[in-house]
Amino acid sequence: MKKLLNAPSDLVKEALAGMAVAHPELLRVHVDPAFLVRADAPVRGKVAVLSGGGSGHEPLHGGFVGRGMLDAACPGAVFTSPTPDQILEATRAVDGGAGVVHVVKNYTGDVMNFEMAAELARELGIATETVLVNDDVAVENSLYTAGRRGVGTTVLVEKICGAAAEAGRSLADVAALGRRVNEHGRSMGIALTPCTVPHAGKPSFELGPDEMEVGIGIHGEPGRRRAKLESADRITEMLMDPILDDLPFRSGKDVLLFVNGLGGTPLLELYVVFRKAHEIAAARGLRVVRSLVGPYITSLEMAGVSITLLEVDEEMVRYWDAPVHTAALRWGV
Amino acid sequence: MKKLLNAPSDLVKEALAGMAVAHPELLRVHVDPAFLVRADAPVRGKVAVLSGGGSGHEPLHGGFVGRGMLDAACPGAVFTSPTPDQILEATRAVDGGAGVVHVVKNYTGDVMNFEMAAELARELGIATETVLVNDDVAVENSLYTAGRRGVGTTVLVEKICGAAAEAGRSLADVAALGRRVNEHGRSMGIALTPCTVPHAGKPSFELGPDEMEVGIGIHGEPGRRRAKLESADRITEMLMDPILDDLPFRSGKDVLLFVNGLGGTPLLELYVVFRKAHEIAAARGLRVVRSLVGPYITSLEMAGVSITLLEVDEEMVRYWDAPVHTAALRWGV
Amino acid sequence: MGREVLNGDAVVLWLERAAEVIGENEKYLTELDAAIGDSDHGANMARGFTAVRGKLAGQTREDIGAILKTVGMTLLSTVGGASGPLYGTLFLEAAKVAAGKAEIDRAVIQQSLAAGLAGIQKRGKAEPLDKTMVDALGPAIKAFEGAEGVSLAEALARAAEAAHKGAEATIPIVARKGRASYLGERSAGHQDPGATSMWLLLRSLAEVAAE
Amino acid sequence: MGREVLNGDAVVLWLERAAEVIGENEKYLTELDAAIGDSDHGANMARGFTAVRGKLAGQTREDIGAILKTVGMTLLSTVGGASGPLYGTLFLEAAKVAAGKAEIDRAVIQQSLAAGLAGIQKRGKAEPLDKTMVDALGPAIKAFEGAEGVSLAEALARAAEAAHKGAEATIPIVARKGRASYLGERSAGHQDPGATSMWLLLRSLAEVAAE
Ligand SMILES: Nc1ncnc2c1ncn2[C@@H]1O[C@H](COP(=O)(O)OP(=O)(O)O)[C@@H](O)[C@H]1O
Ligand SMILES: Nc1ncnc2c1ncn2[C@@H]1O[C@H](COP(=O)(O)OP(=O)(O)O)[C@@H](O)[C@H]1O
Ligand SMILES: [Mg+2]
Ligand SMILES: [Mg+2]
Ligand SMILES: [Mg+2]
Ligand SMILES: [Mg+2]
Repeated sequence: MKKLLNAPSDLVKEALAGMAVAHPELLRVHVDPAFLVRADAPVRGKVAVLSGGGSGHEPLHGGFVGRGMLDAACPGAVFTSPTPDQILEATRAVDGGAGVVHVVKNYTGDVMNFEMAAELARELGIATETVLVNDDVAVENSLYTAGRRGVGTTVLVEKICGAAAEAGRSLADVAALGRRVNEHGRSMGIALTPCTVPHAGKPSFELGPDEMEVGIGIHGEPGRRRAKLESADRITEMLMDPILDDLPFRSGKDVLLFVNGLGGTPLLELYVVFRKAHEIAAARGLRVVRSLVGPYITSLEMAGVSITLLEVDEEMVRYWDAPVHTAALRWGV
Repeated sequence: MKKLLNAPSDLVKEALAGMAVAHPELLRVHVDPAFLVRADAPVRGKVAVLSGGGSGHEPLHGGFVGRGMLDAACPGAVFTSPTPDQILEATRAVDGGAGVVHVVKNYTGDVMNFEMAAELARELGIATETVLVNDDVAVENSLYTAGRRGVGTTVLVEKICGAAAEAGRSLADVAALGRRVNEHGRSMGIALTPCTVPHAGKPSFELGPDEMEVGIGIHGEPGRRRAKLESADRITEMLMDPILDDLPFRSGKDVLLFVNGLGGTPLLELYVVFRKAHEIAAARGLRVVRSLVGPYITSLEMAGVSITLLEVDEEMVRYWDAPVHTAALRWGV
Repeated sequence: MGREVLNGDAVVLWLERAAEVIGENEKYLTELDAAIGDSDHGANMARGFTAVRGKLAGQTREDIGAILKTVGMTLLSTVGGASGPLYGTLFLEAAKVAAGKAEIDRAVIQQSLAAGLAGIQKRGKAEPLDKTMVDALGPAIKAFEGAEGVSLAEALARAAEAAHKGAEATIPIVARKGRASYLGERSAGHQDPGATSMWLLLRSLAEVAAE
Repeated sequence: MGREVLNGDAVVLWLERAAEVIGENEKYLTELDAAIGDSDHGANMARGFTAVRGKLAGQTREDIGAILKTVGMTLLSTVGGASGPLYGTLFLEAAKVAAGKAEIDRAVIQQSLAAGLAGIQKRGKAEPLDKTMVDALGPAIKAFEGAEGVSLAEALARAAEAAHKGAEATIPIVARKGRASYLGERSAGHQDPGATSMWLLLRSLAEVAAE
């Protein structure tokens, strides 16, 4: 295992300490339990948006804390959901009296921990709403699974909900909008290499030099199936086709196209994929009105890519464009 | 070699095509010879700032094209300096009558190709100034080398010169400021893994599971020496000490601290390094007034980190803070 | 030898033993999780039981319910993932049954385990044969109930053995709950990590009862 | 057999041969560059000479200076890196010497090579024994000058052989120019890629002269 690391058990704590000194104008770090809140939290009268999950997906979620996006992020250990007390404390720290939206990726652990935190928050009189993200089309038969995983659409939900909250929308509105974004977003990913969880000390799985994992999640777990490595264009088709067919995305619609790096894949390659994904979307009659390219929801140093397509409406685009000031996404301010 | 790739010889061209469709509001791509210019180039009466170099360092330079930073970027093949005709055509495309600053990293190939381009531009009556970046303290004895390499400070020179140009400063002023930034910036890097140049098809060098390369450049070349892998804190010291001693950085000064990922290293680890670097800087009596953390000048998928420290004055900070709108750096707009 | 009731000291002894065993098996549990999950079950459980051990030091031993409640709260706030809320719930539900008791006998132990299982199933919605910790705890409780006319130690040993068999029986199953379910057919052929850690906990309990 | 003067056809033949040889040795040149550089010399030269081959198709052959100028401009605009401007300069300087000539004889070839070397050294500031292409071209020119009373083919063969020796002699040198110099002492023990490609070009020239 080759990492810039001290003790594996200190990794998340030390990274949070690094964020605290790197971005003092943006956020504050709470050590025990561990969470990040925007520097001016709680914002009186504003709905707060909170997310969290295992670490190892950076910049998600801590890199999205700040004005116009998340009020708080709760990082668990690497690939491990945060705990109810952590989520509860963060919820209390950002509640400005208008309630708190929990953006939760659909993993059993995340769902249960957030559920317990929400129950506890309710007992304290804090209103919460949960937006569950489950956009991964690789998980086909959700009857026989814990449902679809939450992947790339999470970033879009957080941005759009964050902007709506900033604009003064109500708890119910922000949550409804978040659910609408989730319903209109679809994702899928492939991995070219595994990643190594620091505690485990060795790669989560092994891949031959000409193999790839298709339908990968973001936790270093194997994908739905193993396949022969293909060209970038062919891989892009293998991801776009199931995405497009699933919603389905119909000709004439406006979309946001998000090509996400899983960590170890150079930006150069992401743009190669973006080019082909854009071509495929256009060929289906879609209008790519907004784009995002880069490593935003990662799986440590895994090489690979995921594609997210969101069918947008005017309100989503407006909130997408609204000012945001976080460590990883920033515009208009 | 596991990459998202079609033909290696198409990589740069296809990535540029991806950038063109991802960021139409920011930039335009010229195919042959290959270069990128900001969407509104040439800007009449404004000094233009142009940079270029081998590809494989993304987001450098193409990701920095846009308002407040670069007017043009000239990407060569992977790790290969661009050619004089490419640079000349880009220089012509962005010259708004006030001259063009070439930001050149100090590598023999870059220097010679930019030199020839500048000679050709002069023949066409375009005034150019060259800012040579040579900030790598790993190259100790510059008498016996081609001088120090240009690494992390390049990003800071491009941002600060870009802002000064945007503010209407003269060609001589922008160039002088760029040189001042270079003189006050120092960098050093280490690699935990090699990278693979697509054409070569295999890693540039081999490293044992507990080895690292110290004093690495950004072209996948081996470093100054090989050493045993150390903890993140120890590695940070190994980078910070030579940097601090070189300028030297004196107690009481204001600095910008830039922790750069070489490509394959997760953000989580970069923040661990940032934390320690900040601590070391503070212990030396430096005030970290600005920060940058992330993969901004990379070496394909190489795992590793470089640290850049810039002693800033009031003017540099002002131009650092000025609005910038590029694919990779954006604020204030 | 062996005990027919467990007092607070015995319960604490069990938890310390469990912490040790989980520590020894951290890599093993992580490897099981690597095959069909995300390589963290060992670290999660080790982190949780290290914290439990720390909490037990300052714990009075008169009220077994209180001990179990501390364990449940500690696991809840340190384990995370899917196993954190589930093991947390197991101990919190058991704590309710044992509340105020200085000793627990066979009947109370049985009720506690059953309450724990019910809590896990309520929280996690897993049915038997979904390839989860339920597949170790469920058979263990059945074996415990069925072990009439034997010592507590023997009954717990049979429960632990049933948990072991249950964990092994998860191998061919295609997971329908938790992270392993995302692998579809590929989850078959691997033993469930949570069922395995459940077995290890029950084995430690049987050992302590036998001493 | 062999030729004592080279006409435009011979020069084109040489360049086509050179393109072939560079193509065959692309991996080899890249491997040399991987050891002390950035793994691109093979790809750089192959890209350049593939472009040269493309340009030669439509090239008239009356004016050798014009042919060499096309080659120089093409290398300049396709090779990049350090070798692009240097090989570009070599051919552009040689083109000036051969300007307007339909045939070049031994004297002109010697002047062309010398002018090319001077151009390379002016542009790149390398001295002999800095571990660069100069260490192949320099000895080659000396051997060519010294090869009196032999055929052109033999003189060029000796030049190529001297270039080969010169390239090999770069192995122990610690680089002082170019990217390899960043390695310091670690650059010793490896043959310089640019000196090697220079040798390959000269060897092709000698072969064509011998036909
Ligand atoms: N819905 C569920 N009901 C019961 N047990 C479950 C459920 N989901 C997961 N588990 C158990 O949790 C174990 C995984 O725990 P762990 O690896 O710590 O968490 P995570 O899956 O979040 O990474 C599985 O092996 C399984 O036994
Ligand atoms: N200053 C110089 N003078 C002469 N030749 C040089 C000089 N610098 C580099 N070279 C030659 O260029 C070769 C490397 O070329 P190449 O790999 O194509 O470019 P780069 O070094 O920019 O990657 C070296 O092997 C060396 O022979
Ligand atoms: Mg987990
Ligand atoms: Mg190069
Ligand atoms: Mg797990
Ligand atoms: Mg090279």
